[in-house]
Amino acid sequence: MIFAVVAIAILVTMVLAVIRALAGPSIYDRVLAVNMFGTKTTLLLAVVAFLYGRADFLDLALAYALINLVGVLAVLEFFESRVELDRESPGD
Amino acid sequence: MTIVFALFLLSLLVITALAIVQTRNLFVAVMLLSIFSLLMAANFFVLDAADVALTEAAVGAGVTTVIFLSALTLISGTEKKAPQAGRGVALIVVTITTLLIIYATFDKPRLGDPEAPVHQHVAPFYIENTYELMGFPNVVTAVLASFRGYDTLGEVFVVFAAAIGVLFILDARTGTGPAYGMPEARGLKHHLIPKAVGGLLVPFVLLFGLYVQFHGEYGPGGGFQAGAIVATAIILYAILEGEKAALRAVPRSVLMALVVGGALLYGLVGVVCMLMGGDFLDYSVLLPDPVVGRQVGIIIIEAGVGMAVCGSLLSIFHAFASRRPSRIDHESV
Amino acid sequence: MNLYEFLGYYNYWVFAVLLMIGFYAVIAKTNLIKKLIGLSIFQSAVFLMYISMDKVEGGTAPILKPEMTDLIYSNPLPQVLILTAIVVGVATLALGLAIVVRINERYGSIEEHDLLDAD
Amino acid sequence: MTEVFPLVIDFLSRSLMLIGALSVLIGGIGVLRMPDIYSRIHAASLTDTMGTIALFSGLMLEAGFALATFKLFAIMVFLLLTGPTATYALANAVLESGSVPAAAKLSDGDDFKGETK
Repeated sequence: MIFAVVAIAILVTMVLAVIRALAGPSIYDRVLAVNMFGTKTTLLLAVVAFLYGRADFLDLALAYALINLVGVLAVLEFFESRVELDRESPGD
Repeated sequence: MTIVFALFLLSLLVITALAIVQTRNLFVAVMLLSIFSLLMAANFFVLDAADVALTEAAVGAGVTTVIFLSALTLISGTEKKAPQAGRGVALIVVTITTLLIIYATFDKPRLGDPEAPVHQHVAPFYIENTYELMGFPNVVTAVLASFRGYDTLGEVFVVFAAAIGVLFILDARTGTGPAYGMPEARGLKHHLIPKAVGGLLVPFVLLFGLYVQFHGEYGPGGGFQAGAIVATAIILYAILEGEKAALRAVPRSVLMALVVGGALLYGLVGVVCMLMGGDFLDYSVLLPDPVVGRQVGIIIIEAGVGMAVCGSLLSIFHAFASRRPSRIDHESV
Repeated sequence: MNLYEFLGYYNYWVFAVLLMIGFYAVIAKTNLIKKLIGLSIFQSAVFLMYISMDKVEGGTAPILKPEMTDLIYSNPLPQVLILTAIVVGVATLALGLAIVVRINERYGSIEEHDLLDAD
Repeated sequence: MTEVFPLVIDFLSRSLMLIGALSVLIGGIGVLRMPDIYSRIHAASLTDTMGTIALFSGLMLEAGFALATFKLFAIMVFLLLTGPTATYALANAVLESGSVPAAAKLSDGDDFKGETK
């Protein structure tokens, strides 16, 4: 029962994060929402593993905990290279 | 409970997909696509597909986003306003087809029906016999590597062919073509905190990749997932330290050896099985004890799959990420 | 047909809607990257349908627990098909992106009507 | 004593999980309702840390002493490492893009003064 309550709280938070990702307004708001969504997915997977009584499936949550940072850092690096490019070719 | 999850997650999936199609900024579309992938993985997990969810997590969270972003670096990031003609027709076609498919779904058995035809055919055989024949509990790995070994061999060769295709199309085989002179090492050089924490994370991601590779018989995992996770670790290193450092750590020749060696290893195991008197990819003849023979065969071909997938994804990443954006003069074409 | 049975089809409806959202992006959008994104949504919809079919009521993931004899397991076969398809999907997506990058270098645009004008 | 102990553990784990769920929810509301990007980052990262610690401690108590506990601990540590790093990198990128925190506009004698969004 408690797992179901926690899972639903996390699901509602995911809905809120998606609303923020869709609303923007700036690109950074969207990055924040994506990052937050990743953390919430990790939490949800951990809770659902317990809800289903298969605690050996925590590997999935572990995978997300490790890999989530890659996306955010890639996005920020993309921004930097973009700024550099625009500096190199100002007419574009 | 599954229904509650489905209502939340699937509705979010539809909303996100609509937003992806609607936005003009391709960069925003790629970020929403990573949310889409997270939702997809959560859905797979809720629907009892732990292995598939792990694959989606390993591929969707890191590799897809990074490949899309590095391709977008080479291309303009916004979508131009398109002429409106044809959009109405497309909308009508799409709406009618959607309604037709929804009408057709009422002939399908509802979600979770144990009497559905799909559960009557070979699946009970796999579930009943895996433990006896293979001696390990993960049915998905058993089906992937042994019962349907031909299929997986074909998939590995598709990945192999796609990677070779990307390298040829982008002319990135040696990384010395005119499009590949890197002016200086990029990377998050001056961001101390991400660099320190990310650097700390790389060995753990690698370790987790190896765990997934060799624990795939007992829990969710296997060569496909492990290959993607190891590739993600190297990609993280490339983001932190720059392309050049990553290519020094894992040079192109090693990547090529991984791609070719992995695919060959898989095929060779099949040939060795034939030479020892069995059928192609019938691992039971490899050792005197058929169960141990199958286990050894599966470990070897999973290693081949892992090598091929890791090498392919990393070659693809390098082909995109180390390419210089060449902006030709539009008028002269 | 009670509510529970009715909602049992929700997965398939979402499959249909997602499939057609992806299809719409492929036929109505002129930007080539957008077409590729639409294609990957289309692909994900198919994945979702296969995985929806593997679910068995009250079942659990097909990783056996021999010490518990009364467990029902979901169908492993669709999972195997989709597991490989996800990785193949990324590889083929990269192939498409490579072609788009080359088109952009040759024509300076990835908009369909620009390309048609240039030819 | 032996009968009371599991009850106490159960109560503790449940209340920890509820606290975790609550702070996660508050973080979601904060990200939606806060006026500017800096306060949104603030809302998201603080509740992430709190929610992660509370939720995973609760789950660990629930799991007892098993392999799952070790995995939960590992997930918690990695989340606590990567979450703040990601938010730091993000906040840094926002600051470099030239956006000014709303609070800095109100106080005078600040470096940010005069720059507006």
